[in-house]
Amino acid sequence: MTEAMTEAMTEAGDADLAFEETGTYVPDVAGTERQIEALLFAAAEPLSAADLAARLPAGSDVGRALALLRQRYEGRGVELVCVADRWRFSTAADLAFLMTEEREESRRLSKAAMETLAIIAYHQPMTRAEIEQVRGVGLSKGTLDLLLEIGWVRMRGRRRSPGRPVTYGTTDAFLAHFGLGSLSDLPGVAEMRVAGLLDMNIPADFSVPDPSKVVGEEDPLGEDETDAPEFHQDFLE
Amino acid sequence: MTEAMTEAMTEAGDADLAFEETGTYVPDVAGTERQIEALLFAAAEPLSAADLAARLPAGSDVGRALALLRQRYEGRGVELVCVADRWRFSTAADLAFLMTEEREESRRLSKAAMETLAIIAYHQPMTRAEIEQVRGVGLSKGTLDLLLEIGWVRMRGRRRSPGRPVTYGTTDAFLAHFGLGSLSDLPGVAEMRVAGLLDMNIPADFSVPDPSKVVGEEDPLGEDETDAPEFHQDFLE
Amino acid sequence: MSQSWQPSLDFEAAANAAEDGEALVIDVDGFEGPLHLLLALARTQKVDLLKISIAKLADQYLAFVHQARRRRFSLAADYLVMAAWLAYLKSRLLLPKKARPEDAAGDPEDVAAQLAFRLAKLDAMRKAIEALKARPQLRQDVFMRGDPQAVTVHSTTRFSDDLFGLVKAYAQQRTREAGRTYAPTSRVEAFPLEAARHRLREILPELDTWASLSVIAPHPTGGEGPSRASYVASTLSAGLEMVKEGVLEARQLEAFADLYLRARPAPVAEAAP
Repeated sequence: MTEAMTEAMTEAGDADLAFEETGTYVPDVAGTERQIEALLFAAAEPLSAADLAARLPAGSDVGRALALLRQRYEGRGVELVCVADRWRFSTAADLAFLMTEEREESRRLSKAAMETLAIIAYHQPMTRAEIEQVRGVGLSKGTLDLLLEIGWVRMRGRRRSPGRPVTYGTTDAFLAHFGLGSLSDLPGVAEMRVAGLLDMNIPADFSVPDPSKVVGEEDPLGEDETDAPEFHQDFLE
Repeated sequence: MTEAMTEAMTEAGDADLAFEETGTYVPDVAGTERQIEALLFAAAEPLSAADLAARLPAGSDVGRALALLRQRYEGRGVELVCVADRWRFSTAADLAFLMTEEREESRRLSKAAMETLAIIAYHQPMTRAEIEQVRGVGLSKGTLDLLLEIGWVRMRGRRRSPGRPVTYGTTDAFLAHFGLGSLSDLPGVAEMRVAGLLDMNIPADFSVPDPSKVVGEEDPLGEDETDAPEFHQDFLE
Repeated sequence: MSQSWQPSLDFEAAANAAEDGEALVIDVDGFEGPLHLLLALARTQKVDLLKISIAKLADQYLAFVHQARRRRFSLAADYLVMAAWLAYLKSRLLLPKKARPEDAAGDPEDVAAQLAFRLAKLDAMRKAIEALKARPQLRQDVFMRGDPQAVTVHSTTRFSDDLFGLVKAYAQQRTREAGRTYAPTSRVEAFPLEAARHRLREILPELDTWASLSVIAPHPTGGEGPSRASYVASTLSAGLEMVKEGVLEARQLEAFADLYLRARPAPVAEAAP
């Protein structure tokens, strides 16, 4: 337990205003922590720091109070998590086995739908044609429809390219479902980006093996990929 | 802070079974406390000690864990209370002032309103009679009123045709709500097909108008016409 | 050609694809498309996807497609085109580099690198799926407050409709409308006055209290039959006739207000026993 936390706990329940040297009243952080705890517990939906600030006395240090609160609930049966930039209490994942009565019938996505979802999540914004390009196979009618219907995918806008195709992206509901704070929390996204795997075309510095190896046995890949044709066009369309 | 509570907290997260002298495995009280915390949090209604016991591993000391849990939450923003022999979390009474906040109520348009809005968006400027013609059913008075009231639809002008009926169009607020840069960003036939919204068996000549191109002749509205819905139109057309 | 790879193939995908039930899935032992099959083959080599031997991969792919074809006559064109492509690519890679002018297909090594890149990309997405699935999911592994506290609501309405809903509503209604317009039975019909009269007489016993004309007049069923306007007009005409006959009463509170109809109460003499 940290020093700050112990201190906060002994002060818990003391929501009085502290008188600071400046002469202005500033809500004390232990009181703010308590108030945030109550607000988040009572809320039906996750709340952003801005939502909280709007409902708390002016001058409340929401950021610090949230940090303290998160620490306080660490390892408890209920935990404070931040998803899609919003804060919520939710039960600890390791206690899932107890929750049989609360569990909803899970919507089992097809492999195609799951793949489409992942491609959109990691590459967004993505057009339908781009999704098909990554999968190497056409997207059946129901797949995108289903993801839109569930509310995990949304139409984002239009690509500034010929035909101005609609682009798709994921929603906050998607982040909330998988407990992600933001898109940068997608598992492995940083590594994939560094490796160039989230580019649509093979990156110029894409690591390719030495072409001087035995042709036909080991990888005979070339070094400059600048004008490599789009392979998918040869068999997809 | 009591001795028992401190002890419970250091053990928090440790849900292992303790081996007692009797030779049977007994769930440890800190683990039980954590489990009860999660169960009460996630439950749709207050739970009795018996309810809890039924959902916890056999041998869990529900009574002692509840006592510890109650102590832990004492003075916090959320408290564990027992009403009519059932346990639940509720926010501290002194924080009630926080709970009387305004909340945005999320609403959805009725199907009729959504269809009317969509037709106006794609076909504007549209008169009431024209909307009814496209929908194939009459338009109830409230539908247009609601759309005007939300501010997504406005009276645009008057058609140069007998009776000079009022024409309707969408507003900037409409564009903003649906995340559209301009009317030309409304998805066209190709995107509807792509999103699986159009069947295979639609007529070959099915088309969607480009709402950014105004068709049909209209005059601007008179000075004091802008905020008076045309009730008499309901009967004339 | 080596056959040793085959028993180790992961056929779990077959079961997964079958449950999809999607009409357009090209199902060759559960591999949705050539890329998926190539990826599965490349994985069995247990090597870095960037260092796979395209030549070996081509052999395996061809063998698989050959096998699958024996069992399933109609094999998707995609698979065959890819097979031809790989065979071609392999031949190009095996031939010594010559000063042959580049053709439209480009440098085979570039194309092979492109293929390796695409497989690595698809594989990364596969791993992403597993990683996502492994995360605690809401309402299955973690739970929000089951009983959110009643907050005194000063409600401000926010509409949650989105663009998809809007476009969907439009497409649905236009599709419906298109069907209606193109239905050969669709023609303009009027509700005959006789029929309106007959109907009104039939429901006369039920009209013992004031009822609005808009409620009494029949509603059009589906896309056929007379329009609503015709129903209302004919019912009104028939009603006025019956008012004249003395069996109905009509009433309107003000101009343009709803019109109400009611059966005229029977004379007391007739009602008495």
